[in-house]
Amino acid sequence: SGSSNSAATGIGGGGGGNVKVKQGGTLRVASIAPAGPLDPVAMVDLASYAVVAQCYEFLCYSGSDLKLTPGIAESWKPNADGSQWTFKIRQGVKWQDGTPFSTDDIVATMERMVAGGNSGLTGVIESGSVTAPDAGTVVFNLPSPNGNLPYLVSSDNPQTVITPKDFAAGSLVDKVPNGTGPWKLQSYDAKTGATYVRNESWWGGKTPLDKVEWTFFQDLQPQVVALQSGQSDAIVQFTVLGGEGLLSSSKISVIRLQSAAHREIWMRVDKGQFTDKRVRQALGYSLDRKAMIQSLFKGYSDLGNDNPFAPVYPFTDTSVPQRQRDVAKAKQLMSAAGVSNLSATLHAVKLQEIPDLAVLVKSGAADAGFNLNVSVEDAGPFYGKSWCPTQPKDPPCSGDAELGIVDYGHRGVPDIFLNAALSTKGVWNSAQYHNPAYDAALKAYQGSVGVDAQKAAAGKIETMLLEDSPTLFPYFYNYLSAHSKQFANIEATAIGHMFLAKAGRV
Amino acid sequence: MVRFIARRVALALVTLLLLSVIVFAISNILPQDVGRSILGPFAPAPEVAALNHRLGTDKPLLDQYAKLLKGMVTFNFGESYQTGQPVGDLIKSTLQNSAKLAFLAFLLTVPLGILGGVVAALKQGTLVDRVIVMLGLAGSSIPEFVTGTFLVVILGLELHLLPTLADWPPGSNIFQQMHYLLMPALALVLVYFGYIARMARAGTIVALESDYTRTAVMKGLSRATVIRRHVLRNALLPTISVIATQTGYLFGGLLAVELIFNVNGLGRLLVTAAKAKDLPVLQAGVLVIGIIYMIATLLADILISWLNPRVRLGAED
Amino acid sequence: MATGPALPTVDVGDPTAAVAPVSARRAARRETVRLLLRRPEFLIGVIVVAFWVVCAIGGDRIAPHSADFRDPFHGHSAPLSNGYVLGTDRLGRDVLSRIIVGSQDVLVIAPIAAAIGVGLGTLLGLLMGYYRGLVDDVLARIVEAFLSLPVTLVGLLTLVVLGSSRTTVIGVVGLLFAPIVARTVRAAVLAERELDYVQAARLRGENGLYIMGREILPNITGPIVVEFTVRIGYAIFTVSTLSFLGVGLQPPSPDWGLQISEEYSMIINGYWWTVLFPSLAIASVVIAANLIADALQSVMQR
Amino acid sequence: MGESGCGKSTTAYAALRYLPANGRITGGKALIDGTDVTHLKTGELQRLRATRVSMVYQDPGAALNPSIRIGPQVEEAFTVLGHSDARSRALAALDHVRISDPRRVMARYPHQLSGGMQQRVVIAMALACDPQLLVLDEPTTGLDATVEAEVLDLIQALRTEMGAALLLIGHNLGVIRKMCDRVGVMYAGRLVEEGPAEAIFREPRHPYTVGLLRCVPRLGSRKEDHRLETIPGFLPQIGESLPACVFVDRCPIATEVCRTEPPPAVPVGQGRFSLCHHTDRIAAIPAPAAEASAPRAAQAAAPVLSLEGVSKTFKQAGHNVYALAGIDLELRAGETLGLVGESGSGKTTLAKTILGIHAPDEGGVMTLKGERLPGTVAERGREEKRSIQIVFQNPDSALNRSHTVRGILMRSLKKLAGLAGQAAEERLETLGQHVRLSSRHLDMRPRQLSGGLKQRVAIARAFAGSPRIVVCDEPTSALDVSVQAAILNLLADLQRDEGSSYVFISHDLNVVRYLSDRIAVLYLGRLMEVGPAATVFDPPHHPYTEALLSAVPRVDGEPTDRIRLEGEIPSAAAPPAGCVFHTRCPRRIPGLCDVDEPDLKEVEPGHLMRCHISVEELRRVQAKVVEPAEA
Ligand SMILES: Nc1ncnc2c1ncn2[C@@H]1O[C@H](COP(=O)(O)OP(=O)(O)OP(=O)(O)O)[C@@H](O)[C@H]1O
Ligand SMILES: Nc1ncnc2c1ncn2[C@@H]1O[C@H](COP(=O)(O)OP(=O)(O)OP(=O)(O)O)[C@@H](O)[C@H]1O
Ligand SMILES: [Mg+2]
Ligand SMILES: [Mg+2]
Repeated sequence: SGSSNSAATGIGGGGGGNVKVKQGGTLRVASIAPAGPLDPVAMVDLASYAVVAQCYEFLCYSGSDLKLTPGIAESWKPNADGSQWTFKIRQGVKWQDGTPFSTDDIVATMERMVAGGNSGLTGVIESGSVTAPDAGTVVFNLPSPNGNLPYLVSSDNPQTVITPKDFAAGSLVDKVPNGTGPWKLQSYDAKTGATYVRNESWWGGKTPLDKVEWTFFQDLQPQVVALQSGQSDAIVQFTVLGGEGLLSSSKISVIRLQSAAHREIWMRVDKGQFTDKRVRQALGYSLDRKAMIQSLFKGYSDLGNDNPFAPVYPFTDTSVPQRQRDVAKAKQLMSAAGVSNLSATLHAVKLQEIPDLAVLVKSGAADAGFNLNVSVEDAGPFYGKSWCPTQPKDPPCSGDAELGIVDYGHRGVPDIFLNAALSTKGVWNSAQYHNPAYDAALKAYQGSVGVDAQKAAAGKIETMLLEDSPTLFPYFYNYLSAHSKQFANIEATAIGHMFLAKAGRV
Repeated sequence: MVRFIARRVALALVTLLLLSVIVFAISNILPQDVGRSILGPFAPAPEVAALNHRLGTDKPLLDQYAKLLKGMVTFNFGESYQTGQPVGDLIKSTLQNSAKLAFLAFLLTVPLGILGGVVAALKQGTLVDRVIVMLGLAGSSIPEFVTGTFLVVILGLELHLLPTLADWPPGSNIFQQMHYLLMPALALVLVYFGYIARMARAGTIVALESDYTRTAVMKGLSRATVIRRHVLRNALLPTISVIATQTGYLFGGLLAVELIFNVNGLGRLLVTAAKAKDLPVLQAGVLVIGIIYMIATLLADILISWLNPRVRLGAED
Repeated sequence: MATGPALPTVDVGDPTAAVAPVSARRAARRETVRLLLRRPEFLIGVIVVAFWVVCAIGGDRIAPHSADFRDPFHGHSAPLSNGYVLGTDRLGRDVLSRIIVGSQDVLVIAPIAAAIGVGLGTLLGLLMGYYRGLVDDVLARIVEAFLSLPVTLVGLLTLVVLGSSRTTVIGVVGLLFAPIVARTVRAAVLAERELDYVQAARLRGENGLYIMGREILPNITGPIVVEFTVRIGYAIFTVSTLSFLGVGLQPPSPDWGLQISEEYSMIINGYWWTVLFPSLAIASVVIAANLIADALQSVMQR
Repeated sequence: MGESGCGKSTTAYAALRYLPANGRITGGKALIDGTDVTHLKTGELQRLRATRVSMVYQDPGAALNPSIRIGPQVEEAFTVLGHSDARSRALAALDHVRISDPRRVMARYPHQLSGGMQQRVVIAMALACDPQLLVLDEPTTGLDATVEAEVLDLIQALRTEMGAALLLIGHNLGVIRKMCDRVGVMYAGRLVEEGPAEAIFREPRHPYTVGLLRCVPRLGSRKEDHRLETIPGFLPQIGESLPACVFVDRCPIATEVCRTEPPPAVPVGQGRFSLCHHTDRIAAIPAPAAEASAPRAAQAAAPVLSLEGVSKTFKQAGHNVYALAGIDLELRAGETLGLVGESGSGKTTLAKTILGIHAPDEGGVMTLKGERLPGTVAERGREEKRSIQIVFQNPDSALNRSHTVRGILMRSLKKLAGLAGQAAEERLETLGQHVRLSSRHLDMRPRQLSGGLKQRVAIARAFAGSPRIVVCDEPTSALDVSVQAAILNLLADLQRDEGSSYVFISHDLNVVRYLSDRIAVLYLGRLMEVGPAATVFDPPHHPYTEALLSAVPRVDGEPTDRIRLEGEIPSAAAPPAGCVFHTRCPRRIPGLCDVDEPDLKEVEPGHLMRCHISVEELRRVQAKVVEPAEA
C-alpha cells in the first residue's frame, strides 16, 4: 500500500505540480519542532531546514530522483576538468523586504559557508573561490576538481540557502524575516509553530495557497494523530513504525522517496576484537537484512550491501552480489579467524529505530557466536564518547568504541560518506579504516565524469568495502511524508524539505 | 493567625532557597562543557569557548548559582541554550497553557473526587464503595501516558467526540480552548481522582464516627442535615491539603500528557529541554514548578487554618 | 481516661490470669496474619503479587518464548493470531513472553528502589521526629524542598545529567522517595515519642541512638511496612514514566514501562495490545501493592 | 454501674437505637414512654430523638462540632423542633445551665471553652426538647473533681426542675450514690443487681456489688490501718462462652449450683432483685482483714530530696507559662508525699522536674541526700538516675509494646542496677516476685497483659534499680476500681519492703489519703498547703483544700454542703496578683488577698499553709464541716 510520488515534477521554483488545484486556502503542516535557533548557517536539524526553505531559496534543487532542477540559478556548467563551475542566475528575483537581489548576495552566502565550516563545502571551496563577474553570473573556482559541485550548493546542502549579503553571521531567520521564496514568514515561535503568507512578488508567480500554518510537535505520535483526525493537513516526515496507519488510510496520500539515508555499523579495524576482517565479515553475514527491513520499515526500505552506494544513486553498481544472511559462513569465518564467543558492547545512539536495530543486530549476531551487549546512549554521550575516534584533536571526537551504530542522513551524492566516514583520516572515520587502495579508488571515482564511468569506479569501491567490511550498511530506508488527499502538488525531499509553491486544495 | 502566616511564608522562603540549591546542584552534578554540548562535537574549540563565555558557563559554580538566584528574583533566567529565547518568556507563555490545563483538570477532579469519596464513605462496605475505591486505585495505577493514548484512540480517533490535540485555532476564546483541553484534562482526572476520593473518603469516615456526629444524630437531625452540616465540613479539611499537594504534582503529571496532546505547556517544555540539556530552561522550569507547589501548599495551609477555628483562634486564649 | 476493653487483674497467682501459653511473638504475628487473611482485598493483592513472583522466577522457562525471541515476519501480530496469545510487538517478539520475563525487572527494581527510599527516609524521619528542634528544622526544610518537586521531574533532570542505567534509575528513584517516606516516618515518630516509654528510656539514661533504634523503631514498623508497599507501587509507576520520557531502562530490556514507551506511539496504528497488556501488568502490580498496603495499614495500625 | 467493659454504654445506646455499624439488636424490647424503640422507622426514630430523649456523654470536647460556633449548635436543637425563635431559646437554654454571659459563649468555638463549660453546653442541647429521658454516659469522667461536682450539682438541680428521668452511667460509685434513686449493677452484659440506691449501697445483696463497694478506699481509710479489698480474676472475655452465673469465677461464695444453673432474679426487698443463688449467704463473704499494709512513716526521718525555690517556666507561643513558682518541699525517707490540686496546677510539672525531664529555672536548688541534684537527666549520673524513677499514669503508653516484659525489665536492670548475666536473671526473678509477675508473664508483650498487669510491670521497672524515690503520677486513674485496689496494695507493700519514698499524684483524694503520709496541695504552680495527711484533711484547711475536699463525692456518708469555687482556674501564663487563689476564694479578704501574696507559714507543727486568714479563723469557720464516721 502507500502511494508513491516519485515522479520527478521539479522542485521549489523550478518544477511545477501536475494536478490542477484550486486557488486559495490554508495548509496546516505538522512538523517536529526545530531543535535550535533558526540560523541558516548553523542549523543542523531537518525541521529547521524545512522552515527556513519556505522563504529562502537555493541555487538549484535536488529532486526526488536526485536530478537537479533550477532554482535561483537557471543553469550551470563545469569547465573541462570540473574545477570551475559557472552558474547563470535568474533575473527578476527580489528580496521580500524590497531590496534588490544581486549576485553579490550569492557570493556573500558562499563566504559565510566557508567561514561557518559547512560540512558539504569544506575543502570544496575556499574564501574567494566564488565570484560574480556580472549581474547574471556566478563562478565557482575550485581548488580541486569536483564533478558534483551543483549538488553541494543545492537543496541537498540545506545551509546553502541564499541569504542577503548583509546577513550577519548568527542572524536568525525569524528575527529578520526575509527571503526570495514563495512564502513570507508572518510569525514564528520556536515551541509552537510558524505561519507563512504568500509572497506576492515572488518571481515564480502566484501560489495557489494563501497561507501555510506550521505546527511544531515534540513527538511523532501526536503529529500522526493530528493528520488522522484532520487537525493537520500534512506531516513533513514520519516513520513507518509510528505512522503505519497513514500508509493504509484512504484519506491520506503518502510521499515515499527512496533515499540514501542509512545506519552505519562500524567496527574498529585498528585495534580491539575486530581487527581481523573475517570477524567483521562474519558480523555482516549474521545480519538478517530482509527481516530488519520488514520489522523496522514494513518493507519501506532498500537493502544495504555494506557500502554507502545506495540503490537510489544512478551510478551505483548493482551487479555486486548482495550480502545475505549466512550463519554457517559467519561461523566458519569466525573459526577461521580463531575467535569464539566474542563479547563486545554495541553502542547505539537513541534515535528513531536505531535502538531496535541494535537489538536486531544483537540477536542476529548471537547466532554467529557474537555476544553483544546493547548500550543505547543519548546523543551527547554517544557522539562525544562512543562514535568517533581520537582524531583530529579539535573538534574532539573523542570516542573510541570498537563497535557501534551511527546515523547518516540523505545526501544527493555519496561523496561525503565515502570521504569523511571511510577514507584515511576521514573526520568521521569511526572504524579507523585505512586502506591506500581504497583512497586511490575514491580519487578515481571523484575524478570520473559521466554515469558509466562513475558506475565503474563505484563498483570497485563497493567490492573493496564488501571485502574489508570496516562498516556495515544494513539498509537505506525510504523517506516518508504524508498529506491529506484534499491537497495536491506537495513536494518533499529526502532531506526534510517540503515545498509548497504549487500546492493547493484539490 | 498573622503570626502563623508570617511564619509559614518565612519557612517557604527558606525552602525556596534550598530548592534553588537542590536544582542547581542536580544540574551540575557532573562537570560538563555546556558550549560543547550545544554546538556539538564538530564545532571548533574557540567557538565553544566563546559560547561558554557568553553564557557564563565558564564562570565558577558559585557565580553561576548567584546568577540563578538573581534570576529567581528578577525572573530573568538568561536565554535558552536551545532556541536562544529568553527563558523567562518561554516559561511565562508555557506556564499559561499548563495552568489552563491544570485548572481544568482541577475543576473536574476536585468535585468528582470529593463526591466520589463522600459517597463511598456514606456507603462504606457496600458495592458502591468498592467500585469507587477500585476505580480510583486503577486510575492512579496506570501511567497517564497510557490512559492518555487510549483516550486519544477511543474518544478521538474512533468516536470523534473530542479534538485529539490541544492545538486550538488562534483567536479561540477560553471556552473553545477548554474544549481542546478537555481530553488531556480527562487523562489527568483519571489519575488524580483516586487520590482525592481516597482522602475524602477517609476524612468522611472519621467524621461519621466522631462524637459530634453522634451528638447531631441524637439531636434528631435528619441524616442529610447531619452530613451536610456536621460531617462534610470536618471531613473535607484534610482533603484540602491533599488537593494542594496534588495540584503541585499535577504539574509533574503534565510532562507526559502535554507530550501526547501536544500542549505547548511547561511540561513539554521541560521534557524537550531535558533532552536537549537546555539547563537554563530546566532549572527555571523546575524552580517554577517547585514554587507553584509551595504556593499551593501555603495557600492550603492558610485555608485549613482559617477553616479550622482551633488554629485560627488558637492564639486568642 | 478510657482504657478500652482492657481486662483487670487483681491477684496474680489467680489461675484466670492465664493467657494462651504459646510464644508471645508468634501469637501476635498469627493474629495479624489471621486478620489480614480475612480481608478479600489482601488476598487478591497477595495472589497477584505471587503470580508475578512465579513469572519472575520462572522467566524464560515458563514463557512460551524467550524475551529475545523474534518472528520478524509476524511483527505486530494481533492477539490470538499466528499462535501468539497476546500478539507480538513491532519486532515480532511475543508480548506474553516479554511480559512474563519483564516481571523480573519490575520485581527487582521496584523493591530495591522502595527499600532505598524507605531505609533512608526512615533514618531521616527518625532523626527529625526524635531530635526535633534544629535538626528537624533544617532537615524538614530540605525534605520540604524535595517534596515540592514531582518525583518524575527531578528524576528526569537527574537522569539526564547522570545518564540512565538500571543502577542510576534505581538509585535516583529510591533517593527521591526518601523525603516522602521521611515525612510519614517523622509523623509516626512524633506521635511515638510522646509516649511515656520514651521518657522512661531517657530516665534510665539511654542515648538517642538506642531510643530511636531500639525503642521507637520497632513500634513504627507498621507505617514503614505500609509505606514500603505503597512505594513499590509508585516505583513501578515512576520507572515506567521515566522510561516513557526516555530516561528509564535500556532496550532490549523487557521492562514493562520500556515496552510501553517503545510501542505507545503505535497505538494509533491499531496496535493496542503491545501497550495495553504491559499497562495492565503494571496496573495489576500497583493495585496489588496498594491493596496489600491498605490491608496492612488497617491491620497493623489499629 | 459496673467495671469497664461490662456493657453499660452498649445498653444505653441500644435503648436509643444508636448502635455501632457492627452492632444489632437481636431480641427484646426497649420501651420509651411506652414506645418500642426497636421497631421504629427512621423518621419516627428521628422524631423520638428530637423530642423525647437526649443523651450526654463523656468527653464533651469531642461531642461538640469543632468547626461550628456554640450558638448555631445549640440553636439546631431548637430548629429541629420547629421553633422559629431558636436563637432566643438557645440563649435561654445556656442561661439555664448557668452559663454566665451566654451571648458571648454562643459566639465562641468549642475549643475556646473549658471542659466544664463544654459539658454545660452539651447538657443545654440535651435539655432543649424537654426530654422525658436523659441518658448520661459518664458525664463527668475526664473532668476535674471540682468541675465534676459543679456539673453534678447542675444536673441534680435541673432534674428536679424538669422532671425528666435520668439514666446515669458511671464508674465512680460516689457519683452514683450521690445522684441516683435506683441503681443497677452490671456485670458481663447482665444486670446482676438492681434496687434503690440507698439500700444497695448500705446492704448490697450480690457478691459482685459487695466486692465493688469494698474496693474503694473510703474517706478516712489509711494504709496503716488495713489493706484494700480486691475482686480476684477477670471480667469474662467478649465471645467466650459464659458460665451459668457470669460471676462464678470471681465469686467468693460460689457453689456447684452456680456453674450449672443460671441464677434467677431473686427479689431481695422492696423493688430490689439480685441475680444470685446465694443472696442469703452474702454475710458469709469474708470481711477485709484488718491487716495493715504499711507502717506509718517515721515523721522525723531525714529528707532524701529537698527542693528550694524551684520554679519552672515554659515558653509557649511567645509568652511565659509559669507552671511552678518557688516550690520549697522536702521528701523524707520512706514516706509517701501526696500531691493534689486541680488539673493544670503543676503536679506533673513538679514530678517531671524532680525526675530531671524538665530543667528547673535558674535559682532553684534540688538536693538528693544532701548532694546537689543536677537539673536534667542528661547531667545526672547513674546513681542519681537510679535513685529517682517514675510510674506513669497510662501503662499502655509507659511500656514499649514491641518488647517483652523480660526485655523491658532486663534493660532497666542493666542500665539502672548495672546488672548483667546471672546476677540480672536472679534479680529479675526477685523483682518479678515482688510485683507478683509469674515467669509466664515475663515472656509476654504488653498487649497481652491486662491493664493491672501492665501497671505491675511498670512498677517493677521503676523498682529495678532499688530507687530512693518513686514518682507515681496518677498510677491508678486509668484502672478499674478493683485493679486500683490491687495496685495500691502493691505500692504499699513495696514501700514497706524497699523503704522507698513516694511522690504520689492523684485526683482522687480518697486514694491520696489512703496512701499518703504527707500531702502537698498545689494551685497554679504554688504550694498552698503542706502537712501530714490527717492534718491536711482535717480542719483547719486552706480554703482551696477545703473546696477540693468538699467536691469529693462520697461512697458512704451523706452529701455535705459544697464549697463552690467561682470561675475557672486562671491561666498559668498570667497568674493573678496577690494570692493567686483570691479570684476564686470564697473566703478572700478584699483589699488584702488581691494585693499581697501570702507566705507559706507553719501554722501547726509540720503543717504549712499559704493564706492571709489566720488558722484560728479557719478552724472556726470550717468547724461545722463534720468528718463522716469511718466505715
Ligand atoms: N462496636 C463494637 N464492636 C465490638 N465490641 C464492642 C463494640 N462496642 C463495644 N464492644 C464491647 O462490648 C463490651 C461492652 O462495652 P461498653 O462500651 O458497653 O462497656 P462499658 O460498660 O460502657 O465500659 P466503659 O466503662 O469502659 O465505658 C466491651 O467488651 C466492648 O469491648
Ligand atoms: N511542655 C509544656 N509547655 C508549656 N506549658 C506547659 C508544658 N507542660 C505543662 N505546661 C503548663 O503548665 C501548667 C501545669 O501543667 P501540669 O501538667 O503540671 O498540670 P497537672 O497538675 O499535672 O494537671 P493534670 O491534673 O491535668 O495532669 C499548665 O498550665 C500547663 O498548660
Ligand atoms: Mg462506656
Ligand atoms: Mg498531670
